[in-house]
Amino acid sequence: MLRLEKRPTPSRFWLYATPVVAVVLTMIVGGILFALMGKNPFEVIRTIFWDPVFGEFAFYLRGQLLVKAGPLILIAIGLALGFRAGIWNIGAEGQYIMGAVVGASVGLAVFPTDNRLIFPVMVLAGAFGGWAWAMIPAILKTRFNTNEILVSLMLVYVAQTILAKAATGFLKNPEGMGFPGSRNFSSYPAAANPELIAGSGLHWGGVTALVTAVLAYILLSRHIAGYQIKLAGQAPRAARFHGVSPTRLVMLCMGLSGALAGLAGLFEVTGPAGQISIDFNTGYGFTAIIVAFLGRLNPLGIVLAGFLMALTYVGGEMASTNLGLPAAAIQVFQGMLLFFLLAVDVLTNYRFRLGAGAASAGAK
Amino acid sequence: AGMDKVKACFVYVGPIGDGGWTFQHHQGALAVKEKFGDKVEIQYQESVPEGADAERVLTQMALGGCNIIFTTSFGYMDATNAVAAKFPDVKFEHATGFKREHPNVSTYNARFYEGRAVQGTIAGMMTKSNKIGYIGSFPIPEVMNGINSYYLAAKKVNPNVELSVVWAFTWFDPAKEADAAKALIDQGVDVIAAHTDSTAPLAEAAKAGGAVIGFGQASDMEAYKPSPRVSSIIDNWAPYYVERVGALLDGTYEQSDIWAGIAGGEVLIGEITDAVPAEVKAAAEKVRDDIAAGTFHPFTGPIKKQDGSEWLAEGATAPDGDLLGMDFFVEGIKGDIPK
Amino acid sequence: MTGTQPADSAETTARPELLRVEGITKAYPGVVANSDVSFTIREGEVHALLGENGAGKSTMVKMIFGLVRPDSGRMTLRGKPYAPAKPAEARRLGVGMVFQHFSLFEALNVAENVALGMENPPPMRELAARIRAVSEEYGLPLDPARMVGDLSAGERQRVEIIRCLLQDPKLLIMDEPTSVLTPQEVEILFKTLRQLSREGTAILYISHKLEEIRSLCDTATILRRGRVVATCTPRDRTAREMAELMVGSSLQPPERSRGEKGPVALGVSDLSVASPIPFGTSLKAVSFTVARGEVLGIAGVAGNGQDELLLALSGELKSDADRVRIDSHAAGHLGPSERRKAGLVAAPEDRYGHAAAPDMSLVENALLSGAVRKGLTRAGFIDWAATKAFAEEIITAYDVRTPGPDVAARALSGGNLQKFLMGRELMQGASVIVINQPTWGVDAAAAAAIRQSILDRAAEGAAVVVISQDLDELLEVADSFAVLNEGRLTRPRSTDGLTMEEIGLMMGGAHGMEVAHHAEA
Amino acid sequence: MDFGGINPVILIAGLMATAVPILLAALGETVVERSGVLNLGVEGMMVIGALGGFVTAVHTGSPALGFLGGAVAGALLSLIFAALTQVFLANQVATGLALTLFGLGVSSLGGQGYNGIKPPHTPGLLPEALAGIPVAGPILFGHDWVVYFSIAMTALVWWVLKATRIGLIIRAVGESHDSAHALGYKVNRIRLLCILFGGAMAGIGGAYVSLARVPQWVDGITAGAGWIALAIVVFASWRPWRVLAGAYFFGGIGALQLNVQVSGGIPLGILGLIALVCGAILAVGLLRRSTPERPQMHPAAVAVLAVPPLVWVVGLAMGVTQIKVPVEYLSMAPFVLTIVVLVIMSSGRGKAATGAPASLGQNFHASR
Ligand SMILES: Nc1ncnc2c1ncn2[C@@H]1O[C@H](COP(=O)(O)OP(=O)(O)OP(=O)(O)O)[C@@H](O)[C@H]1O
Ligand SMILES: Nc1ncnc2c1ncn2[C@@H]1O[C@H](COP(=O)(O)OP(=O)(O)OP(=O)(O)O)[C@@H](O)[C@H]1O
Ligand SMILES: [Mg+2]
Ligand SMILES: [Mg+2]
Repeated sequence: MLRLEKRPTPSRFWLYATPVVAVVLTMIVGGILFALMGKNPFEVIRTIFWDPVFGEFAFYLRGQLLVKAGPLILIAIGLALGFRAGIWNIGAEGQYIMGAVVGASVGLAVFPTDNRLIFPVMVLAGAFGGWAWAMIPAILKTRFNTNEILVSLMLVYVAQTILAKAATGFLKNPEGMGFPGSRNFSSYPAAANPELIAGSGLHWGGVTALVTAVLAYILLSRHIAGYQIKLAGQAPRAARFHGVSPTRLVMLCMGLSGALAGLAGLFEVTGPAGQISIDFNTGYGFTAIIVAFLGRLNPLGIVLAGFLMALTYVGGEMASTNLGLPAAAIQVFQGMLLFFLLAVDVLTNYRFRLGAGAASAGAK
Repeated sequence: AGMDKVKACFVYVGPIGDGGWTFQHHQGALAVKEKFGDKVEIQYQESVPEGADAERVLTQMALGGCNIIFTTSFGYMDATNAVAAKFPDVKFEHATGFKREHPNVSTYNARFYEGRAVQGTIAGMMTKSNKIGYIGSFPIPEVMNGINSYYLAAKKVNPNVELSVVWAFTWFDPAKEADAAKALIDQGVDVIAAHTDSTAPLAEAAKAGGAVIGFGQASDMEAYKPSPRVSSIIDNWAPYYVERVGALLDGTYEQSDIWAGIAGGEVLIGEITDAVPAEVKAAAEKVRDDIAAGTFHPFTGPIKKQDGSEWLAEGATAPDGDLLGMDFFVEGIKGDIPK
Repeated sequence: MTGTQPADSAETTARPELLRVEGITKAYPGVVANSDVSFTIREGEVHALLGENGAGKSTMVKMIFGLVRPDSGRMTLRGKPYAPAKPAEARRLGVGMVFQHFSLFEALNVAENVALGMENPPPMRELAARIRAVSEEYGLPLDPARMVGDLSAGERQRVEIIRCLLQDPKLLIMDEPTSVLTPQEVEILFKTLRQLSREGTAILYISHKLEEIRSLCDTATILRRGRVVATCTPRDRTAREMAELMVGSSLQPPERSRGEKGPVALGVSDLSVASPIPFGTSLKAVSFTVARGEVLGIAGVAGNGQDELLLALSGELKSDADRVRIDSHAAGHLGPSERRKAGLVAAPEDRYGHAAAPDMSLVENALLSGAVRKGLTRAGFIDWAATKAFAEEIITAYDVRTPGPDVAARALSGGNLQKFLMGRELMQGASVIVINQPTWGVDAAAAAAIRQSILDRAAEGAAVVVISQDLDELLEVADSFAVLNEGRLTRPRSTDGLTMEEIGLMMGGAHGMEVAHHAEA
Repeated sequence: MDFGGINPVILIAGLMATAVPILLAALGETVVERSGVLNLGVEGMMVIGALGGFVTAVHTGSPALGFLGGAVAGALLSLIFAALTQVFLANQVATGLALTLFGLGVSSLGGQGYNGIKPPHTPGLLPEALAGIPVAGPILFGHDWVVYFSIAMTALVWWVLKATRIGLIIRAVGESHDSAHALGYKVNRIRLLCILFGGAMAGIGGAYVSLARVPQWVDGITAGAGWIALAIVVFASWRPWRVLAGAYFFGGIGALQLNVQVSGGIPLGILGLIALVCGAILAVGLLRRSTPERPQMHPAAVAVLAVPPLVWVVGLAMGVTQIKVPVEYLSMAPFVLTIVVLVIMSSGRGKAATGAPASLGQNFHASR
């Protein structure tokens, strides 16, 4: 019988090999699924994994990968810091919304003033919006010992209502003929977050995401605050012995993850999305949780996981449009990819051994 | 010059299995295929979020050789115009919006409020408690003019009627829609119209054992015939889609802004069932036919706004601009619009 | 059959054989925990299993209890082949075990904990009654309805013992049962064990406290690096001799080179703090001073405020500024890092999760409390090279047996981790050192080494506070002595000429004990 | 009994049905979490249960078999989670989220062709006449059998966890898997069974949506109910009766806010009832002796609880019949009030007592 045995130290080889194995396994099983649905599996898989990066329209889609991955990476890094410390912010979606709403409000309040400071101030306001929204569960946790999972999750729904109110009420475009939705930032250059290099998909959000990843990596591996975050997650009492204040840590981690989610929202609303609308949020805050874990809570891993996730979205869309595959099939495929990634991860920390020792009596 | 073959593409906001809005658009797409056969190729993308994702999907489609792209949700408006600027040879058709910033962008919409007037007539005549209800999704113009039209029609046939509006703050949450219907029924409402996407309100009405009626919305919802579903508004996009793709094929395509209603066949009134007394049915059908004939407009003055201010003078009919941007209740409706 | 001889006491040879272990070998990746181990246990015999930290004692008994399966070798129980595949099977055949770690559920009550360790527990009500009855019978009073999380270490152990006793075991395995007990509790436990032995239950007993072994056990099997190196009758040997058998070389008792007392380095006055631990003991008006070069020993039964005192001194619990003074600077309001900066280091009792982060490497654990005094960070950035050097320094100086500084703390045996943690605090050149339970679960040789370095630090001029439940240890290292009792500290007095009687008086009123004594009577 | 158009009896009877899906799913998740496993895939299991139940019922014509189908579908999906987390030791949070994604996809794929069909009717359990009894009738007798089943399951789960050996083992495994393993319990196998139970319960909850509450099949029909169920488990401190109370509270506020929208404001009578409840909690909280486990009520909690009585008194004095509340606040109310109640509850308890199983979310691997 096969059994697992913990490796003394994680395997370097499998650390890098598992994603490849997972992708290959997903291609095989997914291919079977697509074949059953009457599609050519090779064509589908090429469309998902190859075309966005190397296909005919890669010049456009490569940039789109960055557009899609940026907010995921930015949010996931913030979440990963909290998760490492054992702080469960699962309401990043709400913080993302609030960052966008607060940031956009600031920008639209001064419309149509033109000043170079407007966008930077909006960025700060976006970070503030996410931060403030995350402070609610943080303060309730530290003051009243209230579970942050529940509070942050519930606040997503509250934020959605505020978003709807913004889109149909206080941020509604006065020139929009009564239609819901704010002004489009693409027509307000001082407050917009345009593509920095045409066709690259790179906007300030992407830049921020990549810079944040590097900073977070340094924080976690070199800085005492990163050490304290890890310590608090693994051994809370040891962290207190070391000198970490649990309250400050909760505030720091929730605040950071909230602010980063808020930033993601701000960059999205001023850039790719363009405006506040009722359905502005598209689940980045939740998907980022998966991205954080796929990246093994490591900032550089998160960058890779973010791009992989973006690839399945963009490639999946292409497969869906061009090959007539139902969107649901793509969702199933994505789910399978995640399952395989999570499952084969076991090889990094464990090895499979055949059978038990000779002297063992009855089998298990 | 005409085209030999057209690749027509559709961007949907929900899954084609939503049984409502997207389902009906997809029916339209299928009708195009049915009509032109090999001369068209159909492509579509389901569940495309509004915003950045829409822009990418549109670009992908344009790059991929689509000749005409129908973007079937209001939220795609800016994305449609942005992509249209980059692909002047591709035709873009945006549903329910108003921006046509480029010559290759057309807009189309349906006058659902005309159907609401038919429903309002039935509601006003059928209600025993004189309380009728409306489940709204979000306070956007399209929903507002539906509510107002429904109320005005009911009031016209029954001066004692009272309208209760419940805002669900969602397009799609069957359980919550059922709850909203239940709240209305619990407080004595016996006719329910809904501007959300699922059949849940009808199912809830069905539980009242015939005492409560309702209407199909977006699609016919025939499973609930003959009661509680006594009639329905069907979004029928097929004629428009067939016409536009046809125009592209034969070279007569031009930029346009279409807002058709019952007359244009875009808004169908589903069968009025036998659960409705004959005279009510007759009255409702007359409203329908008068609207179709252009002899009656659901918003004909004198109409005041909820706050008592004048809106339409005696005999005046509402300008389209007012309807498209409607953000107020007419006089007589109680309750607030979330602002 | 290496080194196994028939036990030399005529009395025990007469009894029938219960368990025979023959040639058992068990290897873990990178280490052979047991190699060709053989010994025999007779009915009613109290059999000791001795060895250094990591010698393979726990692994051996886990195999007897069916938790771990041997790679090779065989066992017989009452002459029949015995190879339990799981603990339930072992329990069914009359083998019970009291664990060194991990087998109680803090959020469950006593009765539930007991029920979980039984094959076919009676209904809860009946079980509670039986717990009461059996616990009274053996002088180990227990309230079946209390949450285990609220119990003291000694009480927790009673739960484990009662759990075994309820099933009428023929063989009772005890893995370091006394490392967390007070002398009084140990005495009660021994009474119980002797009673059991008289009733015919064999006991396989693991401990590092050799005097206990001498007073309790009939036979001892000594392991070194997984092999049996000797078998002896503990009563006939001195503790020193046994320790030397374990280590394989001769031992030096700690030497005390008493230096001059310097100025007061730690002053605590009228310190009262509420306990942050659920059902903990708050400190009430604790006052004492420790001078440079002095070792203050604080004795007391576990749960009388020891943990709280450590927290209040380390800075994890804050108080008014003047309540704690380090080198005459007010420090009561300071947190752990600031107190370290001021010259105070502390070593908590619980090494898994408090003094150390089990899943972090030794290097990272060196940083845990060494960052401030060792200057391991610059502008918040960690100097990993220096940290690693510090960890390696500790490993060398304290003879920590580990493959290297990068392994996780949990991979070390308890004793080796303890040495590392002691070294970490003692090597920081602090002027005040506070240690709770310096030698918990540590083998004799290592314990001696740790005590020696405590004395060395004092000789170098540090003020040291040692909190311990081991009176012998305190008398060995301390210059002055005080007792913590229900959160109050007696006035420290010199250990010179201190008699056991006086200590008894100071400890008088240690709670929980009267009950036990009454029950025995 | 009618308070400005809102009838509390009808409201209560209604919320009992409204709460069934989240109640069942949350009960299942309670058992799962009590065994130390955090399965965030409840939404996925519910929606697959909704489809499984719907398809089975439509093909067999039997709603009862439909619920069975829902249970099986939910359990099958949860098996994936169980395999990944218990065998492959995958991270539970990520696996649960992926499960939701996967479940939504599979259900939408499998549900093609089931749109617009009406499932067989799930009938009431007791004779109609009984439901006609004033007050007690609608609340006690007027429901379909699943409502009674959900209450019975609450009692059953409570009893099993509290009083049976199986329950004891589940709690033990969730509390300390190392100890449980040391005592010889098969931690991963026990957890696997709990996960399957959780999947089945979520599946039944989902089936209730597609068979009784809505009844129809549309993609994503559960529309986030699984997330609420997860929140309710936390809200309830992992205790079955509190899960029921939490589900009823959440469902009740949801229904109440819609009723308040219809009636145009909060009727003073209803506010009076709420004030009464708050007042009672205040009285108990303030009069209770403070103990270490139950410290005095937090001043902030007192302040919050005092609001409804104060508003009511002021309203009475001013002769107001209705308190108007803007619609968007009403629609936030279920979420905000759930937070408020949780804050009051957690502030009234000792710092340490959150009730979370100690091994929650950690994987177990026996290193032998
Ligand atoms: N599960 C395991 N995996 C790998 N190595 C192990 C495991 N359990 C024990 N070991 C190793 O086996 C050896 C013997 O360990 P064991 O716990 O039996 O020692 P011990 O004699 O009980 O020590 P102590 O006195 O510290 O309790 C040690 O080197 C230990 O690190
Ligand atoms: N239907 C109900 N509505 C509201 N509160 C309830 C309901 N049933 C029980 N409670 C209360 O909820 C709390 C938890 O109930 P539950 O029976 O789940 O706890 P328990 O498992 O018995 O835990 P314990 O052993 O700590 O009492 C109790 O204080 C109980 O009074
Ligand atoms: Mg051991
Ligand atoms: Mg309970």
